[in-house]
Amino acid sequence: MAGSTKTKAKKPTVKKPSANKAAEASHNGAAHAFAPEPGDFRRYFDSGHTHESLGITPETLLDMYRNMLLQRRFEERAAQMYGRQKIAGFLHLYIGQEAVSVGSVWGTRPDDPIITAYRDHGLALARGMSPNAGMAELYGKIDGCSRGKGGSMHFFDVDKSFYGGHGIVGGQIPVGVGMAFAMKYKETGGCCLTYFGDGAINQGAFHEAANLASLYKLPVLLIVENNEYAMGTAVHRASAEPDLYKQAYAYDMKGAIVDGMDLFEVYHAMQELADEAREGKPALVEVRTYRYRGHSMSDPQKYRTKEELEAKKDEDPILRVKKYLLDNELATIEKLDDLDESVKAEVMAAVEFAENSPVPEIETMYEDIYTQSDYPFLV
Amino acid sequence: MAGSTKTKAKKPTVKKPSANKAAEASHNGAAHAFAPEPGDFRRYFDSGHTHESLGITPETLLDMYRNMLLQRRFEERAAQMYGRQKIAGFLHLYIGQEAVSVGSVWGTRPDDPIITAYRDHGLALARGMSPNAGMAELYGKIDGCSRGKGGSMHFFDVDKSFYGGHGIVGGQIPVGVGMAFAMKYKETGGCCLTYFGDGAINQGAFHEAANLASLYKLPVLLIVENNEYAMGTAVHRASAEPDLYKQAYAYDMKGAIVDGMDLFEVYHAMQELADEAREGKPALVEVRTYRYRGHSMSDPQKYRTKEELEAKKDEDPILRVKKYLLDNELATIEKLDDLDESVKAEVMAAVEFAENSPVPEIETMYEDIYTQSDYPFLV
Amino acid sequence: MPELQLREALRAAMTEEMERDENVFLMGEEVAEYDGAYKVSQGMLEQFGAKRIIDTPISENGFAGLGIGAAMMGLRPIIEFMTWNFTFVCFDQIISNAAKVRYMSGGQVKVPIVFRGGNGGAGQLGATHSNSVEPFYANVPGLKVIAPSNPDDAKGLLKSAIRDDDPVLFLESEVMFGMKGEVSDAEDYTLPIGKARIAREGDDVTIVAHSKSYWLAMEAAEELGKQGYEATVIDPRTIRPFDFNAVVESVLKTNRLVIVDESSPFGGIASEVAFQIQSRCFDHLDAPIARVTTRDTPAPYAKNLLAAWMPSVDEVIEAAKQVLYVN
Amino acid sequence: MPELQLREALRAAMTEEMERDENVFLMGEEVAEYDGAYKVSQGMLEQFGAKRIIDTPISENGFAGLGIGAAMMGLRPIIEFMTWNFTFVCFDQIISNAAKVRYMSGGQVKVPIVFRGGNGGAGQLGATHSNSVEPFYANVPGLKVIAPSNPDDAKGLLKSAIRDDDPVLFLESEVMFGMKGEVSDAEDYTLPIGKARIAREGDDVTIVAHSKSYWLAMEAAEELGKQGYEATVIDPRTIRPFDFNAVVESVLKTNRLVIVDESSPFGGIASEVAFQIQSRCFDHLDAPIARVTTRDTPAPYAKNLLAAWMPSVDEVIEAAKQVLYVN
Ligand SMILES: Cc1ncc(C[n+]2csc(CCOP(=O)(O)OP(=O)(O)O)c2C)c(N)n1
Ligand SMILES: Cc1ncc(C[n+]2csc(CCOP(=O)(O)OP(=O)(O)O)c2C)c(N)n1
Ligand SMILES: [Mg+2]
Ligand SMILES: [Mg+2]
Repeated sequence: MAGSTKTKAKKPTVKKPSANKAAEASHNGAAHAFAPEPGDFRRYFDSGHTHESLGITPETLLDMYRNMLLQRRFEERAAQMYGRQKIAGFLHLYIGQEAVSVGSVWGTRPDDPIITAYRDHGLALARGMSPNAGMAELYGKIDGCSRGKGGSMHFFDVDKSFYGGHGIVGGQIPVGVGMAFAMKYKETGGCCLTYFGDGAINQGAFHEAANLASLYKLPVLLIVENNEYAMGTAVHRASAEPDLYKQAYAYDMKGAIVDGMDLFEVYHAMQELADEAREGKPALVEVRTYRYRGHSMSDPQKYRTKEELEAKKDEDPILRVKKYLLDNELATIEKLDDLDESVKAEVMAAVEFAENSPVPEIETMYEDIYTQSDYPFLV
Repeated sequence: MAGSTKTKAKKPTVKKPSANKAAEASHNGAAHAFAPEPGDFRRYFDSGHTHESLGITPETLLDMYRNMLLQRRFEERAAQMYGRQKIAGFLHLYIGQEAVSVGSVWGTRPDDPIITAYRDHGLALARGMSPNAGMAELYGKIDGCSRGKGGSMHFFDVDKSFYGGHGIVGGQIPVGVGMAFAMKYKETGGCCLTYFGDGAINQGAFHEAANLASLYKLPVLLIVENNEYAMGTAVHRASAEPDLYKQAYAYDMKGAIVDGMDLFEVYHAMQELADEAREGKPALVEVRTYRYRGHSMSDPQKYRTKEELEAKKDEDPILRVKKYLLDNELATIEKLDDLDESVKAEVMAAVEFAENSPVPEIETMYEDIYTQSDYPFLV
Repeated sequence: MPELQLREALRAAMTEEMERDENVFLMGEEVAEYDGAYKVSQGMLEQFGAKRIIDTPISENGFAGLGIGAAMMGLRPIIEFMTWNFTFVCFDQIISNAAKVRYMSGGQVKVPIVFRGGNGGAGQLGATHSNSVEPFYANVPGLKVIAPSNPDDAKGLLKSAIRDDDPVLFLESEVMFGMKGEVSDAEDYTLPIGKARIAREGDDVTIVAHSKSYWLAMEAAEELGKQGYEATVIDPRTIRPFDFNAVVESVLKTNRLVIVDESSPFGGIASEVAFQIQSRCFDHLDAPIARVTTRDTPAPYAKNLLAAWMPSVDEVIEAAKQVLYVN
Repeated sequence: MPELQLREALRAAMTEEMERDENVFLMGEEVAEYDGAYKVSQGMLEQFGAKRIIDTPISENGFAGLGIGAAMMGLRPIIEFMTWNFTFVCFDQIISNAAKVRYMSGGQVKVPIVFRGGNGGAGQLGATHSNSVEPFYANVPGLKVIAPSNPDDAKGLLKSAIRDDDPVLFLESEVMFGMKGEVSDAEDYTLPIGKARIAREGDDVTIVAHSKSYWLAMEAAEELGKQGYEATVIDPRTIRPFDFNAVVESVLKTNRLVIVDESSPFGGIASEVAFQIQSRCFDHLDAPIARVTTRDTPAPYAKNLLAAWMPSVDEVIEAAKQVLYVN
């Protein structure tokens, strides 16, 4: 690993900052001001992309649109079923952030592993998890994607390279870096997409993981989904530096900021940055997005105004793609309505599937802990 | 606290980075490059200070010199006594870093609290801990500064506002920030000097504490004593960005870099930065210094060459002050020799004191855990 | 005496102590503007202002350590953890600093801090969010650990904890925050740390249970009573130091002991109580000590699995009958 | 069989497994260029190169998590902690991820990782550096915990741990790294995880002791033998899962049990063994189970205090005599 070779080139640069500055020195701090090399920052906003400029076919764009819609409808229905007490525990909805999941999944490779926090339905569905398995998981049924053991916070679909669904804020970040480590070790050419929230960046785990990623030159994108709030706490009330991408500077890493309400920007950013990461240049990617719903199902949302929420809804990532499709005559309104109906039907089928799936047998409680089949549990 | 008011001014700045950049956009990443506002950085190197320019009297300078010498001789003797197995456990010597302790203690107020890691003898003695109490602690005697319970890694002298001496790398950083919090809460006007090593900056504790310090505008200096190594690991093998002061940028905090082999630079930097910190502007202060001895007593030091070590010895912070005193005729060589003798005598007296101090009574094992006097310990 | 929810009793304790001593402050995630994730601190920002009711970033290691430093300088912080599950990211601050700094300094500093928040299972929250942390923290010399079962004890003990000069870990229960009970409003209502409460007396069997499990024990005792077996139920209230004497006294009468403990079994509270009692009451035990704990697995999400995983009234009854040699 | 130091036996285990399986790698502070803080990995960088022997920053939470992620993707990491004391800063990664991710994924991932390093007291290192972490980790379903007492067991068990598909915590002893013993060099020398070793047989009393404490038990047993009392000494070797059956079998013969355990007493290994044995051997115990642990205080620095704080041969003899009702 780069971090452990004696030949690593990078050495501290300011040991003796240039010439004798005696003449300028004074008791006024300003005289000591100096400007080290600036960081490597990128922005992905207002680029004026079209599907053509990005090489996305109309069919693919419709697939992407459909998946965004699938996420939205899946969660709307889940919320309803939560109200009916079919689903319990925490339920964190991704609604509003669908451009992030779809843009990054379509912009990268199907086997680039993904790991995220508890707000995981969107990314799971983007990566191709069947809504049946997802809904059954929410119901705590045996056909759930995690056999009913994980619930909403722990969607897993390893066949689709989707590695959860993690409940401890920030805890998945070092794990994602480790997945990237494995890919470098095995030379698979993959890039691990590691997602976390704006609140999570304030965990020590982020700091340690980011440094390791850069030090070892790992193929990873550290993607902070800045949806403006961590529960009720706005970013600027939690981070002394609310421009989160700037933290990349601390690790000699690239920092990027991306319009997370714009599918094309996300797609383009992830494609470009993931390909650089594959070459051992990881990045911290701040995606500016917004969560339309409460933090979880019990959030009274007093921390923001109705006006703010309404204003944000004008940026709805799904409506923006819909408008693009119509404006560019890539689909008729009828076609899109049909598509919505088919998505709704798919989600209803998932509900049906979940309803009919059996609850896990009690003995399954002792399964999936150890690989050892005769582990002697205490009784 | 600033962090918890709705009116906090700082808001993310790059929500929509200026105008429509469509024209410039391309699939070439470079086109997205942008430069956010630069950070607030200072350097304290080669300023050409004199004792007069800093307002230090010759007497004070001699006191400072004497204290540096006291630290050196104390530790040389401690190492000898370790060899004779009078002292056990870990013994981490500060030799080479004395300009940091003396410069910062003299540059700040006597009641500005200090907290540091296990390499703590120098700062303790700079802050006025009696060598007797220090040596007796190393001996594990009841008259030790921590009643023989702490040993080398846990020197404490709360009367002198010296709060240890901590063994878990990075663990003292949040604690130091909390001490600063208390000073702000009580409006004492103090500034907490929180020291840690270049290795410690890679702990999550640093990240969380630094953000809290800046967010709450606490009177604290986060002082990283960069002595080039964490045990056998050179800084650039552990930190992706070996210019550690740059990490301040992540917290919208001032970052400073200081020549730690130069007493005047340290003095000046700490004075200036602590006074700004008192006003709610904390800083990350990277002090470039060097450890002449091994990490602890058992370190074969294969990670550096003899040449490197010899070259560094030319910068010996004590010799530099000695030369300054002589060059500027602030003291004669005889006077300095006498002073050295008196320091040696003081250290020998401390050894004598430690030898004669009783070992703690076994019952003291149960003291100093709870303030509750009748706590029912398990037996 | 007014009837209060557990959350209200906790709030009353904090409020009274903050009114009494301006060195007391409350810090944690969402405690201020959001009024508390579980509304324990509702209205406190308004009453005490942003200087003393302080929202934090999601930086448990940072603000736990901050609290410790503030306590070392003479403040009396109350640090709220959204739940104790999240203290695994700040385990070191609690173990290495809160518990040990007084010792390592030879008694020069004290750490009058209270860490508090919800503990244990709280519905279908899955494996990371259902830990009972007693076994981790009760092991550690230097800490005190309290886990009350009702609003009145919660108030009296939290007030004592805030006044205590040692670090106290206060384990609440998420699912009990809404539970109501009569709560003393006597001005200086404090309860002694380390004293058990004998909640029910009976000569046939002793059941020890704290926090949420206490209610299982009481329900089981009622049912056993109907079947002709009278149980003594002891709520230890404090886990460290543990009032073993109270259990010994009772077992000398009943000769039979069941411990209910929502922790994972290996080395949990039940194990320590069993060790102590077999040691001190060896000749008086008529049956092996039995325990009811969560299963020796991570917590599952599915409702039916979770129900089987948690201790239940039926299991307590069964354990009691086992030590009574009936069935 | 060659005679090896404990550190050499550990190195041999790692080296053989790395030669056997290229997915095995070693990562930790100072493991590569420095040759290991305690020289366990000496020469391994030279043999395997920087791709597989990897130095880290002082970021336990980061690299423990990194190891878990790498294991989830099919590698077999060995993560060295300089000592287990430093795992309190990465407690969450071990508890919430290593132990639980397989469960939460419904068995879709496995975590074939070994965490290893020095555990327990190691001379006058003070309170933060003298923790025995068994009570913390043995409580946690999802983990396996091993603590060998000699070089041969260390080699056989470490090889098994590296091959095991579950997360294994391997607790070594700093003060034993230099201890020598005969070590098998059979090509596929592995020992079963979860099987105790009966080190000495005697009919009068059973002594259970692992890791460093094992040697106290053996010395005490020798001395007791001289005084006419024959002890069975059981080295459990694995802490989780614990081979209670071996202890039960022995106690059925001796009817008396002493447990030596360097952990802090409250809810330590000794408590759990006591619970299990009083439960399973109730009618066969002729005396209360006794334990010898470190004192219920943080570790002091002073030599004389530390000696009194640690379990000693004398205390083991005394405990044995207590359960034998002699003197
Ligand atoms: C270590 C830890 N602390 C606290 C929590 C409780 N908690 C769950 S989600 C959350 C907010 C996280 O916000 P953010 O990272 O911005 O993600 P978002 O919910 O916006 O997707 C908190 C505080 C937790 N799960 N883990
Ligand atoms: C969390 C933690 N990990 C590892 C250690 C072991 N350790 C003690 S000192 C040290 C090196 C620290 O280096 P640095 O921070 O640069 O301080 P210096 O020794 O140079 O003063 C290490 C790895 C520890 N004490 N705590
Ligand atoms: Mg957020
Ligand atoms: Mg260093």
